[in-house]
Parts: sequence; C-alpha cells; structure tokens
Amino acid sequence: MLFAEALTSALREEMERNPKLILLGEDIGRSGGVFRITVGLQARFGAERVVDTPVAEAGIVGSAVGLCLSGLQPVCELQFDAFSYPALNQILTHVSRYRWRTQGKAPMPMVIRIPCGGGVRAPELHSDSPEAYFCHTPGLTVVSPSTPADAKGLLTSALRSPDPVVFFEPKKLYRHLRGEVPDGEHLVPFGKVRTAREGSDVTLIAWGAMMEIALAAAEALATEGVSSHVCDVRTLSPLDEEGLLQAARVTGRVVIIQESPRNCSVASELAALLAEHAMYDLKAPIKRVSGFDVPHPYYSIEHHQRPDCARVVDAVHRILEA
Amino acid sequence: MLFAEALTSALREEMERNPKLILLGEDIGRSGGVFRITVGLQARFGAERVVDTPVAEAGIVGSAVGLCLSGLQPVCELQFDAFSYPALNQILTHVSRYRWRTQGKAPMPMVIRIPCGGGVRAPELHSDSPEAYFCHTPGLTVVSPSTPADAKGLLTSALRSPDPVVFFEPKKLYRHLRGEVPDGEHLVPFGKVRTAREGSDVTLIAWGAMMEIALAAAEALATEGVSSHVCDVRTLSPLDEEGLLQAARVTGRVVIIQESPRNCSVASELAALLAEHAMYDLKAPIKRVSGFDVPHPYYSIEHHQRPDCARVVDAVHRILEA
Amino acid sequence: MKPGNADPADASLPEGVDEALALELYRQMVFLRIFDERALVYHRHGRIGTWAISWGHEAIQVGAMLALKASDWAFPSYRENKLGLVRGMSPAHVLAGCRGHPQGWWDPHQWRLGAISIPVASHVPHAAGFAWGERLQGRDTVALSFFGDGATSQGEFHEGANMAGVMNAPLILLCTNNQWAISTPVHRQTRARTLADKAAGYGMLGVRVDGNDVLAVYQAVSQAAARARAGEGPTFIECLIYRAQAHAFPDDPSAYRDDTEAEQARREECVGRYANLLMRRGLLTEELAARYREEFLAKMADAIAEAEALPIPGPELAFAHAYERKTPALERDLSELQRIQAKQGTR
Amino acid sequence: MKPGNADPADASLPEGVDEALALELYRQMVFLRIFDERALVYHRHGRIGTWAISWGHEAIQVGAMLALKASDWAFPSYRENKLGLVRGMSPAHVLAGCRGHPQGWWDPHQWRLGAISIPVASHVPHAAGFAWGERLQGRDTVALSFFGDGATSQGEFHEGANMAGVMNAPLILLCTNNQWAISTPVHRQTRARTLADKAAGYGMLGVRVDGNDVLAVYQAVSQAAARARAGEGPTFIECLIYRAQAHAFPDDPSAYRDDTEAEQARREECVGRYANLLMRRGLLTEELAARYREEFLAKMADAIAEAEALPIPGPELAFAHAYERKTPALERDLSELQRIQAKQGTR
Amino acid sequence: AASNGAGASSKVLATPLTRRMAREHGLNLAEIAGSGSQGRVTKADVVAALEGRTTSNVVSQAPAVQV
Ligand SMILES: Cc1ncc(C[n+]2csc(CCOP(=O)(O)OP(=O)(O)O)c2C)c(N)n1
Ligand SMILES: Cc1ncc(C[n+]2csc(CCOP(=O)(O)OP(=O)(O)O)c2C)c(N)n1
Ligand SMILES: [Mg+2]
Ligand SMILES: [Mg+2]
Ligand SMILES: [Mg+2]
Repeated sequence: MLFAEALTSALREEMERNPKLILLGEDIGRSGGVFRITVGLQARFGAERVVDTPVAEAGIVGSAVGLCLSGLQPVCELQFDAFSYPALNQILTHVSRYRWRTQGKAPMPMVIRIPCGGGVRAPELHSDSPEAYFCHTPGLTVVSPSTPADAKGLLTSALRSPDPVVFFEPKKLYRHLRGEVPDGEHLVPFGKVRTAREGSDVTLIAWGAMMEIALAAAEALATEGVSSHVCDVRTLSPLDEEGLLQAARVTGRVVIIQESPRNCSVASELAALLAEHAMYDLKAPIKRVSGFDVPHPYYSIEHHQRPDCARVVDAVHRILEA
Repeated sequence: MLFAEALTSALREEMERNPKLILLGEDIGRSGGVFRITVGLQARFGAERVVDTPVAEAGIVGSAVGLCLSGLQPVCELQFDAFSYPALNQILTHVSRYRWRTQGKAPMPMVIRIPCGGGVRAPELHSDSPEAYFCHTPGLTVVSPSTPADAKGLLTSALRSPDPVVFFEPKKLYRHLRGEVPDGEHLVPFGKVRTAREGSDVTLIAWGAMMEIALAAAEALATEGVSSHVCDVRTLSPLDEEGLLQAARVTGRVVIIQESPRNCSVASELAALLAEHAMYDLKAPIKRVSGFDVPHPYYSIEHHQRPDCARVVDAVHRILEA
Repeated sequence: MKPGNADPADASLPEGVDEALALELYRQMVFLRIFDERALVYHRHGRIGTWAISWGHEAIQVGAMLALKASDWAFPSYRENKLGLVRGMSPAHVLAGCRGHPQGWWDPHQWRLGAISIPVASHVPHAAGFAWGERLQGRDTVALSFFGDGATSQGEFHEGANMAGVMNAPLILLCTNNQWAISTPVHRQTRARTLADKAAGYGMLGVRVDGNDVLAVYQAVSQAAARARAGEGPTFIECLIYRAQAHAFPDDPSAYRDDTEAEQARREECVGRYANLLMRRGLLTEELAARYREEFLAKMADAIAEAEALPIPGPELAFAHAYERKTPALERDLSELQRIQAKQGTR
Repeated sequence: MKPGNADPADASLPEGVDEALALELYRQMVFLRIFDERALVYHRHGRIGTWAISWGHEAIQVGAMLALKASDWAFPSYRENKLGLVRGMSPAHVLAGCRGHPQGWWDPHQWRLGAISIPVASHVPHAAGFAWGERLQGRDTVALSFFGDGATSQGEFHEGANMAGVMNAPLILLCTNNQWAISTPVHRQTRARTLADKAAGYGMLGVRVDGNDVLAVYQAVSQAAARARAGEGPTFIECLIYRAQAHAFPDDPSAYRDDTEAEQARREECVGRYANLLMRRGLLTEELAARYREEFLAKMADAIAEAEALPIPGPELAFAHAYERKTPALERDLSELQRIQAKQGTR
Repeated sequence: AASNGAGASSKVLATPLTRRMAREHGLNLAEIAGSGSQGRVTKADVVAALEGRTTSNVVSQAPAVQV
C-alpha cells in the first residue's frame, strides 16, 4: 500500500467507526486535498463531515477548538508545512493549553495533519520541517510516521488520542513509499520508538523521510563492515526517553539525522537527552546530521540542505575514529 | 540605572542619532508602553516616529517588513511574550527570510522587542519564555540581556544590526534590577558570551532573568566551597559557540539554567552543542535546570515552574557526585 | 450615536421582558458592579492581582447573558472574567482566579462558558466553531462571543467572523466598543465609520446599540439569537459605551487621555440609569436597591475571605492536565522537584 | 456583474489612455499570455516545476501595472510571479525561478516589486507598511498589492488592510476575484455579497470592476492611485473574472467543478476581447497581432534555453544571505559539506 | 571497522573522556575497578591504573620527546 493510501484508509476507517470525527481544511472535499489524502471521503461521508474551509489556517484550527468544545473531534489538514505558521497562535495559546486551563474538563481531541519536508521540487515555503516549533509546546503530541504501516497505525492512534496531535506527513513519502500494512484495525501506540534495524557499532536515530536516508546509510556502512542500529523516533514529543536511551546504549555512538534546521530542534533535544541521561554509556561525541541553519533553499539546490547518505556515512566515520 | 531605563536610553539615543528609526507597537506612544519603556519618546520624536498601532501583531510586524523596504528601520514592541505568537507567521516566513530571498538586496533591519518571562504575578499568557521558537528560525538574531549595561549595549547593537533582531526583555528585571551603565554610546557586540563570575568546579550557563538565579546559586555553592564559573549567553542565536565551549571546558561540568519549557529549547541546543564539540572535556553528564514541559502555571504556583536556587544547587551537587 | 447620553423617553419594557426579568437584569448588574468596586479595593490592598475592571460594562454583560438560554454558550475575554457570576458561579471562585490561584479555572461544560481568552480576539474562532458544531449536531444552541473594539483589528476576529458566515453558524459577535483599547482610541484602531460596518464584509447583519441601555442590549441579543436559531446565521452587534475607568489596574489613563469624557461617562453609567428607569416604572425602590447592595457586599466580604483561605497548592497541579496522562518525563521531573523541595523544607 | 460577458458598446478609450498606451497594454497582455502558454508547455515537458498559470488574468495584471508610475511598487503573490516582465525583467529570469534556480530571485528595489509572496495574503501588510513608510518620508509613491479572493479570508489581509486605513497609507488593494481558490468557490470563501463589501470595514473606498476589461482595470487603478497620492488613503478594488484554467499545474479542476463555466470564460478571455476592441478602433491589425506573437514566441524560446543553460550552483548559495555575514557555524557547516561532497565527487 | 565498538567495555560506565583515555593507552576499562558511583570508572581510576603499570608498553606509545 502507498504511504498516502495508508493515511486515507486510517481516516476512512476511523470515520466509519467514530461519527464524531469531522475533517476540515482547504480543498479536502471535492478535490480530495492537494495530496489526495482525503480523496473519496466527502463522497462517502458528506460535505458536513469533510468540509472545505476558507483559506484561513487560524480560522481552521481556531474553529476546531470550538468544535472540540461542542463534542466533535476535528481533524484539520493544513495544506503545507509553512502554512501551519498562520495557525501557530491558536495552537500555542489554545489547542495546547485548553485541557490544562480547564483542569482536564475541556480536552482538545483534535488532530492537525501537516504535510512536511522537502525533496519534492516545490516552490518556497512548501518544504519546511517545522516539527520543533510544536515539540517545544507542552500539551501537544507530535508524531511522524516513516512507513505505510506506521502511517496507518500512528494516524489511527492520533484519531483516538484524547490529546491534540500534530501529525507530520513527509510529503516525499506519499507516493514514493510502498509497504505492507496489516489488514483491519491497526494501532501503533505513541511513545514507543521503532527499531528499524539492529546493529552494534553505531546508532542512527531518525524519523519521517530521513529514515530512508538512515537505512541507506546503514546499508552503505554494512558494506564496510560497520553495523548500524537504526531507531525511528516516531513520537517526536513527548519522547520515548527510555527507548531512545536504550537505542543509544546499544552502541554508545550516536548519529541523529533530521531535515529541519538544527538550532533548538528535535535533534538538539535528543542530543541533550543523551548528554543528560546516557553520558556514561557514550563512547564518542554525538553527531547531528541536520538541515543547516538557513531557510530551505530553492529546489534546484535543496539537495545541499537535505541530509543525504554521504553526510551520514561521513558522520559515522568521524565518530568511529573519535 | 534601572534595567528599564537603560532600554529607554538606548532607544532615545539611537533615535537621536538615526532618523530612520521608527517605533511601532500597541500603546507605546502617549502611554509610553505598558512597561513604560518608550515613555517620553513620542513627546520627543513625534507621533510619526513613535506610533500607536491597532491591536494587530501580524499587522505590526508585517508592516514593519514594508517599512524596511521603504528604507526605514522599524522597532516593534510586542506587548507580552505570548502576544508574539500572532506575529509568528510574519516572522517565520518573511522577517527571517527576506534578506535571503532577495540575495541580500532587501535586508530587514528591524528590531522586535518582546518583554518575557514570569515571576511577576501576571495573568495567563503573560509569563512565557518563547525564545526557542525564534532561535529555531534561521535568519533571526535573538538576544536577551541580563544587566542594565547589557540592556543598553545589546539594544544599541540591535538598533544598528543589518539583520532582524528579536530582543527579549525579562520583565522581572525592568524595575527590579539596577546597575551601572557606561556613559554615552555603549555597544555590546552580538555573539559574545559574558563571564559573570569565574570559577573552577562547575560551569553555570544562563541568560536573562535566570542569571540572577545562577549567581545566587554560585554564592550559595561558594559557602560550601564549590567554585562556579557563570556564563551569560546573551546572544541566544546565533550562539557564540567558541565562548560556550570554552566556558564548559573551564570546569568540565555544566549546568544550564532556563525558564522556558525544556523540549527543543535553547538549553537543548546548548547541551547538544557541548555533546557534539566538547564531549571529551566533560567530566559528568550535562544538567538542564529548566522550566518543565507544561504551560506556565497560574501565578500563585509559578514558583514551582521557574528554576530557583535550590534546584540549581541540587543539580550541581548531583554532577559533582557523578 | 453617542452612548448613554439620554434616558429613553418612555419607560416601557421591550417585548419579552416582564417585570421579574426587568428586575433580575438590575439585580445582576448590581452584582457585577459591586464585584467590580470591591475587587478594585482588594486590588489596592494587594489581595488580588491585576484587575480588569468592567465598571460601566454591566448593561452589556448582563443584558447579553440574560438574553441567552441557559443552554447557550458565551465566550468571554479577560474583560468578562466575572461572567460566571451571572450564571451562579461563586464570587470566591472568580476572586481565586484574580489571586492567580488554580481554583480560578472553571469547567466550560458546567457553566457553558468558554475559558477566559487572554489573547485579544483569539476566542472568536472558538465561538464560531462551537456554534457550527452545535448546528452540525442538530442542537439549537447559540454561541455568543464577547470582545472589544481593539479586538476587531486582529486577524483571528476576521477569520472567525468570516468562517461563521460561511458555515452559517448560530453565532453572535458581541463587540463592546468602549472606544479604547488600553490607550488607543477607536479612531486609531480602525478607519471604519462604525464597527458594525465590518459586518457586511462577512455577509452578516450588523447592528449598533447603546451599550448603556441594558434593555436595548437584551433586545438586540434576543433578536440575534432568534435569527441564529432560525438558521439565519451570525449577527454582529456593536454595543457602544465609553470606558469610564482605567483599562485595568494598574493602568494610568491620565497619561493618554483627559478625564472629561470619562467623567461624563461615569455620570451616565448604566446601573444608575437603569435604576432610574425602574424606579420611574415603580419596579424598584431605593430600599430594594439598598437591599441588593447589602446582599452583594456581604457576599463579597465572604468571598474574599474564602478565596484568601485557599491553601497554595504544591507542585502536583503545575504538572497536571497538560496531557491526559502525565508523561514519564513529567513524573520524573515532579518527583525530583518534590525531593528538592522536601530537602529545602521551604515550600 | 458578470465578468467579461460583453464587449463595451463603444470602443472609446478612457481618459488618460492614448493610442500608444492602448497598444502597449495589448502588447504586454500578449507577452504575458504567451509566457503562460509556453510555460505550460515547458511544464509538461518537465522543464519547469509547478506552474501557477494566470491565463486570463492578463487584463488585471497589465492594466494595474501600467496604471502605476515607474516609481510605484507592486507586491505580487505567486499568481503574479511574472509581473516583472511588464517592467522589463527578462523571461529567462522568471523561468529560472520556475526551475527552482536561485537566479529566479530579484532585487525588489531594482524592479520596485516586492518578492513573490507564497503564503496567501501575507504580503498585504508589507504593502501597507511600505506605502505608509513612503508617505512618512515625503515621497509620493503608491503601493499596490495583488491578491486573490481566497486571500481575503486570511487574518493578514485584514490586519494589513485595517492598518493601511488607520495610517492613511497610499495603498491599492487589488483583489483578483477569479471566483476560485484552488477548488473552493468564492461563495464558500465568504458570505459577503461582494468582496468589495469588505472595504467599508476598513473605512476605505471599495470598487468593483470587470477584470476582463483592461481599460476598466487601468482606469480604476489610475483613479485609486490618484486618490492615494492626494492623501485620500487606500482603495480596495475587486476585479471580477473567472479562473478559466486549473489553479496551477499540476491540478485537476475536473475533480471539483464542471467545465462549462470555465469553457465560457475561455471564450470570453481578455486578450481576444481587447484585440477585437482595438481592431474595431483600427489600432490593431491581424498582422500586427501576429507580429507581437512571433516576437514573444521567439523571446520565450531563447529564454527557456537560457534558463536551462544556467549551471546548478554549489552549496555556497544555500548558505549565503540568511545573515549579512555567515555565522561561524555556517562557515564550518559549509566547509564540512564541501569536504564531504568533494570526497563523494558526485555533486 | 568499529574496533572500539561494542567490546568488553560496553557495560562499563564511564564518560567518553575516560573511555578515550583508556583507549589511547591501550587499557581495558573492564579490568579497572571503578571508584565512582555504581562502579563507574573515573578519569582518576584510569590515571591510577596507568601509574600502577609504569613498566608496560604504554611508555612506548607516548612521544619520546615532548616538543
Ligand atoms: C493578541 C494580544 N495582543 C495584545 C494584548 C494586550 N492587551 C490586552 S487588552 C488590550 C486592549 C484590547 O482592547 P479592546 O479589544 O478594545 O478591549 P477592552 O480592553 O477595551 O475591553 C491589549 C492590547 C492581548 N491581550 N492579546
Ligand atoms: C497561508 C497559505 N495557506 C495556503 C496556501 C496554499 N494555497 C496556494 S494558492 C491557494 C488559493 C488561493 O486562492 P486565491 O487567493 O483566490 O488566489 P488564486 O490562486 O485564485 O489566484 C492556496 C490555499 C498558501 N499558499 N498560503
Ligand atoms: Mg494570524
Ligand atoms: Mg475597548
Ligand atoms: Mg482566486
């Protein structure tokens, strides 16, 4: 099943199961969304449950807050990564705080789906990886799948979460990644890393579209006799701290791979976590292979910005030497 | 001079010097701002250079982009930390990228002043420490002073910076911290940490209002015979990496203190930086004494959230034992 | 239109307002007024924090709330932090909030009141979404969002209002135009002739009422609610008054405006004006008015004592409710903090 | 009003439009039209990326730009990414941008054109601030912001428009109501009767013109510019057309609308309509029209070749210009990257 | 590759600094008694181990002449 199809099937099955789910976003109805993730859903569930909204992200997320208060469970699609920014005020001040502000009485069981990442030859502001803004915000659960099975399983969990979930969908994977997806109901719990490959020399930690790079690097390293342990973070916030510490301890050498800029990012948090809690298990400096602290470049030169296999392999060489 | 007065004097002197500076924000004119930082400036420079705006943060920052294009140098005051969030879209998509997008031809020499932090018995959303959102955004310079001298010197540098500067003013210091400020023109360069105290056993890294806590902890530790090296980060982004690495190397044991939530924060970045580049100089795990990953609490219980001397001392004890 | 500058010529009650209701409107206005006056005193004593006074806004707050059904929801801003009183919330509860005490929270479902929205206008989309959601679920609930003249400048007011129009949400946008946003006069807030002029941009009815006239507010909201329930969509109501007091305490209006207009507004304030009307109609006596005052003054004295008696909670509460279940990291952080605080023995 | 459904009864030219200008309007429209048609072909060849077509928007883009002085500024959205052509920018330059090549950037000061704004409506406050800044500095510059019907739903449109009103900024808000925002029809975008109805909410003049009529657009913008220069503040102009094409390529409108209206719109498109008018007036011949086409087709062929010949830059450019001076960390990152790429030898 | 990888010392607690010192001097961390909390091998333990072993081949690894 395609990654995109896995997402669609999670939405479809949960909407069948749970009449409180309502989808809203720009162009998700008749057109099925610019990435075709909601295709067929309006025809199936009607225009009252799959709602085309005005071009107004704060309006979308803000009215989702109200929809939650009315007892519904809204699923917002924000069209591209950078178009989540107009909704940040709602997300930071209300979505993430309403449960807390009402001591649990008014939870916000909403999902905010955001296609993310580069490598798709897109115009400016269509290739950001903004997860850190959300991870820095207490009250949100931030998730990103890297396989079709996880796309379905994590999205299903998101759709059943009592807390607001920001769900990052690497747009590069939508129609390029195909994989097995278990039949029927499939839930992947939040807060559990996935071991994508076992190994003993170095631990590669990644998520989303960067898992492809991590696994390719692991392959390349294997040909040199270096054995990589590859860990998929999956839940970017709150982190599976135990799982991550264990993954680091397996080898004592860690490379973290991410697409976003580096400063105050998820990779920063992962490195900090290890520096606080796994220091005595580490054999070498931690390495971050990350997007640089520059805006995501024009697409003809975005390959310089996006971590690739060569950069990961180089980082591994350096910490093996270290 | 009071911390607040140091800021006012920087604004006043630079406005005298540079006719292109224009201040805009909510209630900064007649009333002099809710924190009285712009007091007297409208009377001195007129209502065209000290402009009361509508209650519209995206409008303020967005029109500042246009003011830059017209050749002016706007200084925006956003009234409280959390009221910077409505302006995030402008800051993330335009303020930080315009220079880059135009290959240097249309720089954004603006300053965005944001009163920040808790400990002032304020209502909800008046006590946030949102610096990480800005530090994660390439193209911005993010600064926070911790003394009146730095308040003046760093703000003066900000007002002369060719790049957009987000300037965090710890509101707890405004009228509680008094200190010497050099007479006349006083510039503190960006990208240079300040050694606030020399020591040999442990390095405490902090900034803004948390410097008070760091220094108090250093005093307390001194009575036990523990010698603290205290480093004021000052420029939160781009970091003075060399200065920070040196400060860490002085003692090999590091405690980072910050008020904001921890996940993907400046403290995360600092810890990651050390874990990447000073790993072999560290004698113990890094410790972060940070706000927890919860919304800033109601003010009667905010002391649980804000790092205090006891927590810092405890952290130092733990890494000295380690 | 100028707010509050004339008593209505006759003292007849509008449709739907019987004498009991007329008096209840007054009683609630007095409650809010006394709350405000006492809260200001408590603030000056240092017994509560920032006080967002709404002295002079009683006609709007009470008129609007009483025009709604008990099943309808209101979405307050900071200025309406005491709106719960009108629905039976205890004043101690509200005062606890003013003391920065966690007991100041409320359950929106219990009171059918959104949480106080501190960022100006950011709750307008909530009200829009809520109203839309109620309609989707076949309920006849109406939502009313309070906000100020300054709030109309915010993008989120715009997005919420526009969305409500498109979704035909049963929403009332109740704008308190008190002519000031802290120090900014409304003519520096917008160049629109009236704020109600904004309604056409959302394809909704815009009306303007004298916000010092509780009966006018009651009537406008009743009509808007009826339209909303009839599926005719949202209404924008501009209630014109003049902010007779400071923005909040602390705030010093003398820095930015001269007091003549405020002075005038204080003379024409809504509670006294309505009392006059009721007295002329023979519905209210000086005695009854005094009785109300006594009653509420006593309530307030008890309430502040009760609020002050609340113990300051330990750290558990700071860690609770961010998520349905505390994360392992928060569990660890909390127990660390408890260990340190125990060692210190200072908390 | 329906857009473009009738030729004006007489073919007289409006005030301020002489014959040379009338022809120049046509010539530029043909340029944009041909650019669009060729770009679509290049897109289908895979020679350029996403193509935000503005086929049918030529009357608006050219009419507005030619009504401005050379010293005035325009602020384009993605839909006006080829606006520079009207000011002499080379088509290769624009095509480079469509190829994701860094040479697609421009210097706003050189062209007096803001950078393309990708987030819908986010440049409206820029235009407002710019216009205000120009006025503050005593220049008589006017700013014009292009945006679509969908953009009027955004908070930043609202904040920019309101701010421009308050600051009395010499700004023209030029809204291209092509009745679609990707798949969303304008009646699901707002409940306002017309988009021009929004103007009153900002205290500005709102006008509505047939966006298929280049002379009408020219005239409306000229008048708005004159008002702005006279210190009378901003104007909102709604140009009504119908988006005859897909939103962009790729995008498949058949998923969300039936083609009849689009078909009709394609028949009534603005370039042919204006050609007819000019021919009736004897200003244009088939021959001249053909000559223009030839000229621009040749230009385009050269342009794509030129754009394709641009070498793909190394990483330096990705690291440049985020700050005035590269930070030490960026220096280090760049040299690391160069070391790795050199080792790989694959870049 | 990974000659210093998941060897015998992988269960030993030590900072990267301590590990590197041991590695550079050819010491097996697992053979050094740790004096730190939870048996952690400290830098001091490594220094002590080095001093207690002056006749070993360690000397030859050090530069003969300090320059
Ligand atoms: C987004 C945001 N920006 C700024 C503030 C600070 N602030 C609090 S009240 C206020 C003025 C609001 O005026 P108005 O909407 O007229 O309401 P009023 O205070 O008159 O009731 C401002 C600017 C805020 N609360 N939220
Ligand atoms: C803030 C933001 N949200 C979403 C998008 C994605 N998007 C691109 S164009 C478009 C439709 C805009 O419609 P309109 O304003 O009518 O302009 P048109 O495309 O018709 O020219 C959308 C939603 C965007 N670019 N920016
Ligand atoms: Mg906004
Ligand atoms: Mg007001
Ligand atoms: Mg459109």
